[in-house]
Amino acid sequence: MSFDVDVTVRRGGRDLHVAFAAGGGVTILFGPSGAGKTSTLDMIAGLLRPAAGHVRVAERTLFDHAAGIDLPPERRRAGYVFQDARLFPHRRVRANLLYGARSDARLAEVAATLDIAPLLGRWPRSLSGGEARRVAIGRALLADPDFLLLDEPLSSLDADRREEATRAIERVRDAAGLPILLVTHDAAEADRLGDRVVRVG
Amino acid sequence: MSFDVDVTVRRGGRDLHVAFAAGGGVTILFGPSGAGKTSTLDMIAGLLRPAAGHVRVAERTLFDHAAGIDLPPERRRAGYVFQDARLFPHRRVRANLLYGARSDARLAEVAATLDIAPLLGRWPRSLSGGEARRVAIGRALLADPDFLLLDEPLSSLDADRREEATRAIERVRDAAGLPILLVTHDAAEADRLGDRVVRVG
Amino acid sequence: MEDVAGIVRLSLLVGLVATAAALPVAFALAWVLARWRFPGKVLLDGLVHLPLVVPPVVTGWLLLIAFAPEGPLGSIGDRVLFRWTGAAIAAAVMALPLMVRAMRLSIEGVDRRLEQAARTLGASRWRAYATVTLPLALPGVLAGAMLGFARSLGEFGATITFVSNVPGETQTLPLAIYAALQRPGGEALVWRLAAVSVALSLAALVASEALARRAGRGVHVL
Amino acid sequence: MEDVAGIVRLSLLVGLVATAAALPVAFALAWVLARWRFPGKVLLDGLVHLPLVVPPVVTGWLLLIAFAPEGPLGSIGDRVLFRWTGAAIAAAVMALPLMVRAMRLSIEGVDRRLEQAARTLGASRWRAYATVTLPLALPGVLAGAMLGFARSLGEFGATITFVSNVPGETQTLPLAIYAALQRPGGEALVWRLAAVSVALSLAALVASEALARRAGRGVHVL
Amino acid sequence: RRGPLVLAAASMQEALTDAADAWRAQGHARPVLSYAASSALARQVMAGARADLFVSADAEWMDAVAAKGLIVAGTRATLARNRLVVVGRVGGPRLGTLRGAALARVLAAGPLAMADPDSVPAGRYGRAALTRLGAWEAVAPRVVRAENVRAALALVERGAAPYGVVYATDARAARGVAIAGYFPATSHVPIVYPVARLSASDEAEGFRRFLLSTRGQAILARRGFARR
Ligand SMILES: Nc1ncnc2c1ncn2[C@@H]1O[C@H](COP(=O)(O)OP(=O)(O)OP(=O)(O)O)[C@@H](O)[C@H]1O
Ligand SMILES: Nc1ncnc2c1ncn2[C@@H]1O[C@H](COP(=O)(O)OP(=O)(O)OP(=O)(O)O)[C@@H](O)[C@H]1O
Ligand SMILES: [Mg+2]
Ligand SMILES: [Mg+2]
Repeated sequence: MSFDVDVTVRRGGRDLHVAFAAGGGVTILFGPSGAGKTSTLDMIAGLLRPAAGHVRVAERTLFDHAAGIDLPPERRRAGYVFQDARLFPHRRVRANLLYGARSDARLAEVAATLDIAPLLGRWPRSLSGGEARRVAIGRALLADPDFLLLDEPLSSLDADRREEATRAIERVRDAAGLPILLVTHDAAEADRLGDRVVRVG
Repeated sequence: MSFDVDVTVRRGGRDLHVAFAAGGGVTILFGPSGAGKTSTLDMIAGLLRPAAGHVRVAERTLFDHAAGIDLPPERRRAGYVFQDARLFPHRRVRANLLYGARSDARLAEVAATLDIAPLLGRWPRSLSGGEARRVAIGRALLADPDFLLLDEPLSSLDADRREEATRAIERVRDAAGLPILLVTHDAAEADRLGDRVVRVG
Repeated sequence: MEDVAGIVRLSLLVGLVATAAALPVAFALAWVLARWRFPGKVLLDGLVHLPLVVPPVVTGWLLLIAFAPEGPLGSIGDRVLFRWTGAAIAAAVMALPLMVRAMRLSIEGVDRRLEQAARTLGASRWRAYATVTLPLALPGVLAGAMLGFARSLGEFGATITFVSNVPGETQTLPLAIYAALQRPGGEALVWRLAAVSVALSLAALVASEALARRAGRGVHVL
Repeated sequence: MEDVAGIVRLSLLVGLVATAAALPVAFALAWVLARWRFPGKVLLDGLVHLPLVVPPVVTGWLLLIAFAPEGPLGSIGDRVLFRWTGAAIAAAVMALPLMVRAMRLSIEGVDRRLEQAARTLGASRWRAYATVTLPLALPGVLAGAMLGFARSLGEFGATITFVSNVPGETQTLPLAIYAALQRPGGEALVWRLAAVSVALSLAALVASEALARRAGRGVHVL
Repeated sequence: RRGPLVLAAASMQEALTDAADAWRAQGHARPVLSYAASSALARQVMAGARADLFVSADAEWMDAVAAKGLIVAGTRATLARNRLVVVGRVGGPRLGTLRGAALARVLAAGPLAMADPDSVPAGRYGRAALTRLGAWEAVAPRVVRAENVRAALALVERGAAPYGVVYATDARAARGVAIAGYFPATSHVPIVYPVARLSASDEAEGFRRFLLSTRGQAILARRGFARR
């Protein structure tokens, strides 16, 4: 199992319960706005503590309420592309990209794939919406993650950029064989990338 | 002419020039990431000052470099849905929605259309991405604008919500006859809503 | 002489009036310093910081010169010299730099894009300021008010130099404490008065923390 | 007696050492107060504010008691009493509340979701703190350092009570100004010394503004 | 070489600075002089801070230090005396030998600046004198208590108060202020500045003796102090 998730959390007055188990490749998390997709990713990444349940990714237990296991986020090794970009405003694009990287060996390659090479010297605040999004994708990819959590990573990208970013994600999926959990509202995107779909809400 | 725009601005070391004239209904602003779509909306809304050119909306001159006209944003009466939600974090959803409204007469109707009625008492920070986006749309609609500037308003919405929001926009277009400028990367959305497409970049 | 209740009442009066009077001035200064660019800004900034750097005695002395009969503000000197109003002026002047700094820090931290959003929704510059910037800077305003009040409660040097130590008029807690310290064996009274000072400021602190918590419920949104 | 250069050197030494020593303490306190919840937090907060509320003379006296041979810190009393080190201690204690407030305000303003982003990228709690929270709180740290330094330059009451007014050891600018004020006809020297104080703090202000501008280039991103 | 550390009342600043210069001119190390309020200095001594000589502005603080056994036996002596005066603005009326109701009427016409009569020595002497002259009760409500004599003098200098009660030594050098009248020596206990040695330092003892010598006394007299 790539993802073996069974979590409960209380959000805004009601209980959110999400449970699924999925094999390798790309798993699509699909569901209406407010269903709890982002909350689920947060729980897998270790940013939100479930009230009960467990989170296992690639046979590694990241959280287990019963067993008292709760790895801190930095030891979970998730490559998380947030729904908002969350770039570090005090670091230039280059430093943002390299924040979680062991070395800058793959910087040029990733920057070229995502078409952000000309932006390396810029401050995040001067980026357009789509540019910031691509930098956020690059930052997650460069951190050598064990798995990817992508929260609508392709929204606000035009068709060409979307195609390139999609290919970058496919390459990660195929080459490194990383488990990927992807949130999207776009059926075409889900069809093309997803190996299976999990419905939330 | 609904929109008569001819503006130049310097952004990140290069000059951005956008010029178009469009009749009533919905005009789609289409172009790759970083092309200058958001910058264009900012210039029309009065948040970014063009180096030269003019902005006329529904025969009203909002900006004219040569004539020295530059209306402040509050007198341009734009209903601007930003690419990021930009909700006021210190006001609950209800107060956010009513910020620009003359009265709360239409609050219930708009909230119902956008499916945000249950959220009225919430703080913005507790909203999901799609929820925040819908509140932002509602806030712009309730301000009684003379025209709408929509920067990817439907991204991060699921199909149902997207449908409802689309219908709300169509209703505004048809009933009040407001000129609308819409940025989207989604061809289907452009096809359905747009009366014409302007390419940027 | 040891009318502790009277001294406390006077200290509170002076502290509250000083804080209330300095608040709008401090806020205007903080705004100008945070959001405007103009030549001589550093000078204004320096002027605001002055009471912090110059020994309080000198500040008190300058106030005395200003309000003395022949000074530039001599015409209202009678309503100020040796009066609690003068003590409040001294406290306000000494508290001002602390208030400005805290407020300025918060104003600089407010996301200007939120002000822009307010403008597109029809708010004038001033309404946007009052309904967005100001409430979002509230933690700093509260911190500034708290700092200012605490500083006012502790103000000594400028006050005694400017308006002297008149029991019932200008003898606030620090002045009473100082007087007690001057007497061999005055320690017991010093402790009592100091304990009262501390209790007052703790109460103010708790109140301001509670307010700040209420005010800070929002902040940071997508 | 009027060795102005020597007085300035000493004041700078005392002010810089006091600020440098108080900085990490203030930052740790600010962090604890901004980010932790624990019983007795208000008490710690009150304790930090104490030197602001209690008259400086009392603070100086408490320091004197603490460092006196029979006091709790008596063992190092000899290295502190009547020495510049003691003046630095007094200045640091008096500056602490101002520094903590400014820093706390800035730390509270840092978006915690950015810290979370850092954690998912493999940063430990401490690394996230050092590489994200701290630099984003830098405006407050700088403002705090600036306030602390200015306050140190102006510190008088606690210093003279604690370590007396020893030329060349503890006679900083404010104490020299006090001495000059005590002499009939000493006004000319008072003006000169006050002008030097003001010039020093203006220079510090300009430096801190420049630093803050450099540090604040980012901030507020989508 | 550092000289002995002398803690001295702020009001003796100029006189003792002159004396220290003269002492150095004789080939000795110049004493290090720390001027502050007598109360602050006495507390420092009583806390155990190490100094060599203490000059207090009144007997009470010296008594307090002595009671703690911190004075070297046999070294306490009266260093100088002072007089109490009423000051007014230059060109103002002379008070002559006013006493009782007449004095009260003049002084109570406006704020009367003096050092705190409850705590600062000069203020205590002033209250005693005014009481003896039968004017205290009437003027007490108009008294403004300054931090020290110099601050009281500044209030008169600036016109904030028409009259002030200060030491003759302070009144002498002030600009814009003139002595309006002297208090009779019998109206208060003698104003004395006691000196005492606190350590075994020979240099301190030398300086102490120098201060008490004819030479030293002459230097103090030049600054307006009466001889002991
Ligand atoms: N801090 C919070 N406090 C209270 N309720 C919250 C909080 N955060 C999220 N919620 C609520 O929890 C629910 C799930 O939110 P979540 O962000 O996981 O939704 P989502 O599926 O990602 O939606 P979207 O597609 O709109 O991003 C929503 O109803 C949201 O309002
Ligand atoms: N403050 C700024 N300083 C410098 N360059 C900027 C600034 N803001 C935007 N830019 C640049 O201007 C260009 C246009 O940006 P804009 O936000 O208008 O693009 P956009 O068409 O909206 O893109 P997207 O679809 O990605 O949102 C981009 O290349 C961007 O990097
Ligand atoms: Mg979401
Ligand atoms: Mg854009």
